[in-house]
Amino acid sequence: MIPSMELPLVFFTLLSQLAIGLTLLYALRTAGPSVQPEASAKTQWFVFAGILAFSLIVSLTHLGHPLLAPRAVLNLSTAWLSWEILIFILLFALMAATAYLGVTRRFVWLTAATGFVALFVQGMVYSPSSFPAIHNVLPFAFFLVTAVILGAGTSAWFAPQDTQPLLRWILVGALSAGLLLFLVAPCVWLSGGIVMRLTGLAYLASPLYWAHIVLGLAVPLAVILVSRRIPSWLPILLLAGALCGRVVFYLDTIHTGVNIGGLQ
Amino acid sequence: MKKQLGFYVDAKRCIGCFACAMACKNQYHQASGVVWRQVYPLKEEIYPHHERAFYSLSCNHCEHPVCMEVCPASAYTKREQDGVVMHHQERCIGCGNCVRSCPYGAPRFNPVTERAEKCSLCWQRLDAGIDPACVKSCPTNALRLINLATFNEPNAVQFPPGYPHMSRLNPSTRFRQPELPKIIKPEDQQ
Amino acid sequence: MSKITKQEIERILENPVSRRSFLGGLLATGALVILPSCRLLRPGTVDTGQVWEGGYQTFRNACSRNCYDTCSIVSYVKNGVLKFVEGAPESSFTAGGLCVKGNSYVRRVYSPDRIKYPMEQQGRGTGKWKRLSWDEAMDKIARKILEIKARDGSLLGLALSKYSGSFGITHYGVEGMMSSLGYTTRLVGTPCWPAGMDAQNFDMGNMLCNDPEDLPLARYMIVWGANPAWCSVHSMKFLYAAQEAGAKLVVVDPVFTQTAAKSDEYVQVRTGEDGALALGMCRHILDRSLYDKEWVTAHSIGFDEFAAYLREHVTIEWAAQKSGVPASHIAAIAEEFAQARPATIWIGYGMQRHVNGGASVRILDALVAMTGNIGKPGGGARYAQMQTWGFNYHAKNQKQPESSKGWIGASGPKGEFDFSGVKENVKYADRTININKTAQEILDTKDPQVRMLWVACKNILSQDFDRPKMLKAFNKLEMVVVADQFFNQTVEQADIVLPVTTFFEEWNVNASYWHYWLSLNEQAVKPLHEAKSDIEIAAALSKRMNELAPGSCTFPTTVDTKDWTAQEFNKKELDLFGISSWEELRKGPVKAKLTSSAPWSDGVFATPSKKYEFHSDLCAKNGHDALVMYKEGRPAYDKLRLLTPHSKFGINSQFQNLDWMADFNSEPYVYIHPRTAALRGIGHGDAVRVFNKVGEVRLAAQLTADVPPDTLLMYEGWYKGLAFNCQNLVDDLSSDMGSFKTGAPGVAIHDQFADVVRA
Amino acid sequence: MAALAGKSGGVLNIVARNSLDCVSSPQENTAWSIVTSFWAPKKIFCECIYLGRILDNDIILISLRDFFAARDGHAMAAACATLTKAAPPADGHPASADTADELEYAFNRLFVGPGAVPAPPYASVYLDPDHGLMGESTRIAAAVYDALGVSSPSNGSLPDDHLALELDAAVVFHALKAREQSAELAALWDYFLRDHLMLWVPLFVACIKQAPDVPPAISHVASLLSAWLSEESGAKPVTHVPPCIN
Repeated sequence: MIPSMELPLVFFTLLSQLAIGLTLLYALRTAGPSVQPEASAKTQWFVFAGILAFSLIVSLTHLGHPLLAPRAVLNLSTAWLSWEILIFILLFALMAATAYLGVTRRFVWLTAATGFVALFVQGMVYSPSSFPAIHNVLPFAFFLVTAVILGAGTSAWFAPQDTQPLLRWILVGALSAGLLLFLVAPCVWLSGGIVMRLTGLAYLASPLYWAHIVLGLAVPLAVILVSRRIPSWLPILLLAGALCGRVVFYLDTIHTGVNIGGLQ
Repeated sequence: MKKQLGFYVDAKRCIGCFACAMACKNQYHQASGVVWRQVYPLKEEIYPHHERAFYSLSCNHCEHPVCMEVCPASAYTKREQDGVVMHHQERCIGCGNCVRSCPYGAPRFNPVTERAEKCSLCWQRLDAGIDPACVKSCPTNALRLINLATFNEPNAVQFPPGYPHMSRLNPSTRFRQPELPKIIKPEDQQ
Repeated sequence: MSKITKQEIERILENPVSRRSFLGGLLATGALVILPSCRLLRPGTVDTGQVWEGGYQTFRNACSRNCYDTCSIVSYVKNGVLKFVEGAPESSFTAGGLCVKGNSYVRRVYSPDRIKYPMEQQGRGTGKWKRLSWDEAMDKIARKILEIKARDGSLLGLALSKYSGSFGITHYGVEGMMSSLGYTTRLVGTPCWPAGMDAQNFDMGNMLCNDPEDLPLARYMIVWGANPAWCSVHSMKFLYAAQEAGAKLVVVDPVFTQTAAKSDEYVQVRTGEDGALALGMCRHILDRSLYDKEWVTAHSIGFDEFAAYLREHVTIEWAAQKSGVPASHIAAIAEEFAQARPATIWIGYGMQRHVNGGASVRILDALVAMTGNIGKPGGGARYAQMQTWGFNYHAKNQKQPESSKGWIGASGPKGEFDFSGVKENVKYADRTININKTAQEILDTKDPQVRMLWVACKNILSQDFDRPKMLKAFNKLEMVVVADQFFNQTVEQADIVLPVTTFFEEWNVNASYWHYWLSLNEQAVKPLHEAKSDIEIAAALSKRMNELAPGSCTFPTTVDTKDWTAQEFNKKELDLFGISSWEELRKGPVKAKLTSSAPWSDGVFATPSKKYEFHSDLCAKNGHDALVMYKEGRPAYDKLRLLTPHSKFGINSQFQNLDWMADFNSEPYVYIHPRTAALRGIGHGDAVRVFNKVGEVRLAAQLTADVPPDTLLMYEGWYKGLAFNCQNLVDDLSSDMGSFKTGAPGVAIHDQFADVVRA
Repeated sequence: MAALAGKSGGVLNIVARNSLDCVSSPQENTAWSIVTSFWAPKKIFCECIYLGRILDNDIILISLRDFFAARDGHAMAAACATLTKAAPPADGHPASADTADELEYAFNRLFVGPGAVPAPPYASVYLDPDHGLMGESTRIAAAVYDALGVSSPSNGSLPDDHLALELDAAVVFHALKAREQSAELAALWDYFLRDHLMLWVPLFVACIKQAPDVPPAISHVASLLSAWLSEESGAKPVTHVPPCIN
């Protein structure tokens, strides 16, 4: 990874996953057959679209030549990255349309589904063979769990009271899944090849990784188990933890090129 | 089999003198810090002496290049006539996806032009009928240009230890393993 | 005013740098730049720089570094700018490829760090430099020379320190300049190879080595204390050819070098005890009477005395105990060596940089001689040769002004390239002092003391020994003039620095002291900035000297490097290479026409006895043992031995300062055996301090079993921006031989000791 | 520089030079202010000099050329003096505080040598990816001079893209533009300014600002150089400052 180029990507992935998480949570909240769209649905969806738009702009600053960005969709035949850009633009369009044309059930579920697929495509972009530790479904799993955690957490700010318990359960589930996932992954890597083991060791030795585990996952889980509702300051903690986790994901995942000349 | 050019890295003859790596700089004057051909010392778990055996590696001109696969702007092409994988500067948007995705670290990011760039097997020299700069400069003939269609060196290896094993890409580089001498040391220094 | 046409602007723009059309694309117009420029909006970009375009102008060049391989170069020029270099395909030794240093030459010519103009420092080491024109610089130097002449009555107060920074033959014009001024003080001798040179001259009457291209004929090769994989990369292919033809390659070296990794058998000998190991082999060969009786009786003298010495003083157990090599292996190697026909030993220069260096080389010569391998293609005691250096030295042989006074008394040869021999009955001569003790000599020399020092083709403060003492010596000097290309540690302490040309910017000719090829050096590009070649500097100085004091300098006041190169050739040299005129060298390098690839093939030697001399009276006359015998090494003055050999990334203090080289080798290390490091709590990569009675060096450590447990190893070199200098640890103790042929004894570079602790 | 040939001290052998002599005397400049860097602690963004009034004469340009073409302390001090008179630094520090010698030592340490210089005054060091001399940008500069009908007096020993030569070319451009409006000339000037000078001079100025202990006189000259550049291109000066080359 080239550190100087990665910061914009950290923010792009986090913010886009936040936006997708919010749409997923909105869909889950209003999933019930008799549930009417929430009062502030329109403004919510404008906010979701705004977050996604901002994340796309930030991703432009990662490019060496932003003005050539339109070329990024030319290689749909083989490049997941081209699909990622296409599907995120489509997602933004759907979010904006939903917000603009009215938050109908059909639109909500279509956007949520597109968001889910977007997470999968994004996961595939980040699992090249040059990073053995994440040359699998883990990036998608990381992104999905992060999206749900951030989505559920931040939804608590504006979701109606009657849906708070549902949010709380979803957040408990997501946090426990996240805790399990982020703790187990490095340990599994320790038993893999040299480069995979180096990645595991790098994660476990990184303070940011432990900040993500403790502040981003464990403490929030404990808090909402004890206080039976999601305190308003909790989403800040979740966002900060996710940020630390994502920086570790970019900087401490070891590339095979680093160990050429050594056993792989 | 179709003509596919590649490098034969003879680690038995290679003395790690870096002449090939500097010959590439001598030919293309890359920005400081940007290295297209690097000479990697083998770690002691593979060759038991510190920095005494090497692999000289640049782009492997794979059969299924991952750089060509993942580049969103289709800035890479693979030449029909000899399988050279080329990068086209003007199409590159500087996203670094190829630099990230190539397991051999062949594409490098040029901070001055903010684009990726890599070894292009000196295709201009090939078209003019002369050897690539690195191959011509090797003093022990340890780095040779081969055509996989007609290459049949018996003790050649595609994935030696210390070289990422990526059979899906099918890199065109072939290797010969380094060898060890008989060593006679004073008793107290075994 | 010329009418600017559209085509002219297009011609300007349609160059590889900016492919976009001038008036077209959004990127091209300047509109972009008007917007507040930030990370998003980029001004026009540049291509990846140079690509191979064809249509180059080519020139013949010769690498002028102090190196076995002395490559013939083909340089590719476009629009008067050097674009890239390659090896000359016509030479079977260079074989079309240069080394990592040769391939970085373009960077030396066009580096922004290059010294551009003559400059004067207001106070040595202050970093306050003023620019001078060439006239002003020559004026200041000329006035100082005349002032010295007036004060001392002679120019012995002016000293020259010059050695192998640039080996082109016309560079001997610097010595010529000194002679044209009068009798001066010369720092003579050489740190490189003097002990071995004397030894071979005592044994065989001259230092001649087999043509390295006959190595494939050898059946058994010992590379003894040499590391061609780093210091003669072009010889390796011949060693490989011999191995492929079934020969066995043995490397004897205290360190497991890169050459050792390519050998069939590596023998680790204790540093400085090579003589003991070789004597053990001689004794075993004698006992098994595997030596070549006919050759020894027909072509050598003193063998019986040597045999008696062996029986009396040498046993294989003694040799094993001294050298650390198990007795069984000494016997095995000795037998294999004696029975293989032909067998050869490549005697390295590192091996003779000891207080017993000369004696050790004589023992190795004896080992090759007693097995009848001298004068055999594929055999021989290979050290070096100077057969191909038979130039006129026209640039060097200048006459002193009539009334010059100088040194009274005999003065020996001024270095190995001074073929003028010992002059006895001459009224005046130059004063010679030992270049390997430059600091001590400057401090000690009196009536007259050394007042002014001219440094050319040399980097004293990186390469000469005992750096702290050298700085004291510099303080005693009234003026230091340095001619160089880069701001190295000697230029830092100079009063006046003069910019010199690279060999691409001057005519010259060059031969090697190892292989038998001759290469011409054409001027490929015009000198950049205000650089001048050494002989142009001499001409400029002479012009000013004669303006101030007519007749005070006999050097011609105008010089053309092409013409002076042509004047270096004589019929004997042209015949040796089988060419009728030097112009033929413009078509490519040529190889000497040797009757046999092995010198002494006729069994007639250049010694007084015309035979190989195990017993050499000439050797005794020069203060050494007449007979080949063991000589004790230097007793340790600190805990660990310290070796400072050459790095593959530089030649002495050159090349490592270039950023291209730093991309592959960015910092120096000290290499320590893991056990030794563990005792001192030193881990891999830790910052350490290496220190001894001379001084100290701070750098990072690397742990490796390539070095023996009792040895520290750091490679010499000058890194841009780093204070690293291994001469802070090496004292100037002399080696045993060297005065006979080079005018001063060598130096025991590898007989140093030090200790290391965590920094 | 090599012999600074040229009839009227200009760096280039200007074929048609007479038009330059009619340079009007420098009018008095009304107040102009220095906008200090936005983040006081962060030295990355150098001061940006935003000119209250467009400097309408060439005296600044000629003095800048003379300064960078100077070979000794006195010529440097003289050029500095005219520059300070023509555009006094706002914070009023006495620009000529250091002696001619001090100025010369600093000038040589920054731009000439003999050591490694932090701010080499050659375009190719900043434009060509390998930061060497005599690169592609040198060829462009030579081509532009060629199109103007002028040539450097140093016949190749002084790289054509040296700052002094390029500033002198700017003087030539101004002279030619004053005499006749031709589209090609404007196009050539536009190219030389935007795709050459504007690309490397800001980086050169940034290297000066980042170099250790730069005397005030030289940093003032550097600021004037970037001010002149931005005034020429009518843009806010380039504030994006990449890390220095050396």
